[in-house]
Amino acid sequence: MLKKKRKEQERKMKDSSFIPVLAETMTSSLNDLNIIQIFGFLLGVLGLIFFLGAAVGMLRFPDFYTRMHAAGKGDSMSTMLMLSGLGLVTMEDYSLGSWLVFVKIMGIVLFIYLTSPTSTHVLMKAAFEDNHMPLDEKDLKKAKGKKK
Amino acid sequence: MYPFVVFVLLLLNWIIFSGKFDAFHLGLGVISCLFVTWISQDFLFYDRSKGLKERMHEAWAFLCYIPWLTWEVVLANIHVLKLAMTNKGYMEMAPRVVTIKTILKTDFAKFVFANSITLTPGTITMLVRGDIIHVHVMSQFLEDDLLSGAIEKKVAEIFEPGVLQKA
Amino acid sequence: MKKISLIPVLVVGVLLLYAADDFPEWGNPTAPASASSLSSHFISNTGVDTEVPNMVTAVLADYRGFDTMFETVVVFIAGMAVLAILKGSSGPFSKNKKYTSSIEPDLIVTNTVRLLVPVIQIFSFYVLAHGHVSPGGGFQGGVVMGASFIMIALSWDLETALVRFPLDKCFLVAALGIILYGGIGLLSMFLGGEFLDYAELANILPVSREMARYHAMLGVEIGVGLTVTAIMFALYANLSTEGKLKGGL
Amino acid sequence: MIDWFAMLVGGSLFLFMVPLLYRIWVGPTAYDRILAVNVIGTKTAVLLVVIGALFDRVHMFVDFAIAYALLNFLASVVVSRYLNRTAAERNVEEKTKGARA
Repeated sequence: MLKKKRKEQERKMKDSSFIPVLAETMTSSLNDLNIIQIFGFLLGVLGLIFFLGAAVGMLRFPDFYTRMHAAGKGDSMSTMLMLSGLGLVTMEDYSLGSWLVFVKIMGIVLFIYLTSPTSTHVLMKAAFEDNHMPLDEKDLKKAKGKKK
Repeated sequence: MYPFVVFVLLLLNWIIFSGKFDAFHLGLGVISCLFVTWISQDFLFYDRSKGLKERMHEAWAFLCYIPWLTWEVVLANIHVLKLAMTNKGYMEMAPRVVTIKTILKTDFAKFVFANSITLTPGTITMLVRGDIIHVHVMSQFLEDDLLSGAIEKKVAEIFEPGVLQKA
Repeated sequence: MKKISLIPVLVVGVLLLYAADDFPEWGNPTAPASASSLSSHFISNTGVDTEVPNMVTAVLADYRGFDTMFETVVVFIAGMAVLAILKGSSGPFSKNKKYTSSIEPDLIVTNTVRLLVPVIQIFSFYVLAHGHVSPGGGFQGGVVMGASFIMIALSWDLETALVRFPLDKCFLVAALGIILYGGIGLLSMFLGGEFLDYAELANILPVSREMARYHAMLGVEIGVGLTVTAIMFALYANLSTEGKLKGGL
Repeated sequence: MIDWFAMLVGGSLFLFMVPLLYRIWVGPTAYDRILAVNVIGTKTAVLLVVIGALFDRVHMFVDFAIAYALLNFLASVVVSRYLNRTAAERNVEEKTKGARA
């Protein structure tokens, strides 16, 4: 019983102070940002925008092959941007250790640069050999007409 | 000579992974790099007839190729974003399959070429059979762009300068 | 049916999210898990006893050495059982499959795998060797190493992978891993301690008793890694082809 | 600074995964589903780095992210290979049936 009460109190305190604290930290941290971190922040937001594009494309495009374009490109690009942004932002001191972590994150980026087109190609090949023919222009126009 | 190159590259890889520079961990790294070189060094550098100088030149050209490719990737994503987000772009979409014949001979050059096609705007490699490549393309404009062969020329410059002179 | 299955998923999801609120904070000293006498013993004594920074590895390979050893044996027995059932089987499992098709290896996948496999193998060794300082160890490193061989089998075919790692060698390596683990235990017994009491190894190694435990734990992890690698690959090779070792997935 | 940036990226990632979940749920063909799963898997690697940034242990979580990206690639190769094989077998079967008829 007592424990529950304490917990509720804690939660109330958290709720009441969360947003002002967040705002405070935002304003105070914006002052002592260095240029590399701002750059990383921008990269991360850009990656989010591209990922939004990929997600919307996955939803909107008419057939598997066109969805593949959205997924294969938007996905790899946004991953690369977000990872490099996070790598730049989390680099606090510029010691050898933090540089190594940054290089490792860039290693993941390289890994995705290599594997993402490959898995895209593999999936597409599998679908093609499974006699799923891609839509051509006529079918597409029909599908568009239906939507209207 | 090639096993030694593989060993040095793997050791560099280990140092990036490990981040520890004391003798114990470096010794473990040397042992495991020797082991990996022993069991799977024939995966890297498939074509062993090329000399070291040629390889260095190739690696440098490839490093110069990466920024150009990255720029193409950015363009690809802006293109997809346009198609997905705006109605006009959606209407322009006209997917088709295009067949092209490459002048590239070696497997690795074909691999780099196919993956570059996949990464650049609106085109994905579907099948590679011999020197015939089937590509899925999003619109007429992109097809013209693909058939002009800019990427192929770039890849040929890196890996097979001889082929380009003949053609 | 599909829509009905959504209901329990949603209910369980909401319950889990609701329960997640009651979790203790990361590293909270008053949380029930870290308040018990056992964990406080480990927390205060691991650094003194073994000089291993990662407490989980110390608990796994030293304080609970028996447990981990027989876990490895269980993995080995699983591999043996699959081999015993599937070896030379040609009857009931494969009867309904009249056609075997061969898929030619894809150029793009094989070239990607060519570039990836050495890097993955180095990564697995890194995971294995840094089990003391960061999360990792024998089981994880072994799985990544086994995945690299499975990757070869997937991109060419099973025969290519079996040339690199033949099945009889597979079981030799798996047995070697267990022998290494048990051998370190027996060695420490012969040197005057108990079974798996690594501190006695300081008599033959030029290091202190704590560092002897550190090094012995690495040896034990290597044993686990060898067994897991070999059994992973053997399981894949046997299960994907129903014991025929031809074609593969 | 790092905290709220990580929260922003992680939260938005979760939010944008909802359309992909819809694609897994509806997806007319099996390939659509695999594609969406593959995209979510790639994003999970990013999410792991985000969690690492939140807990101040990026050097540790980066290793998980590498392992996860590797397994994700392996999964897509396995699934497409399997589907490829079943399709090839079906084709052979149909051909032999046609020959008999």
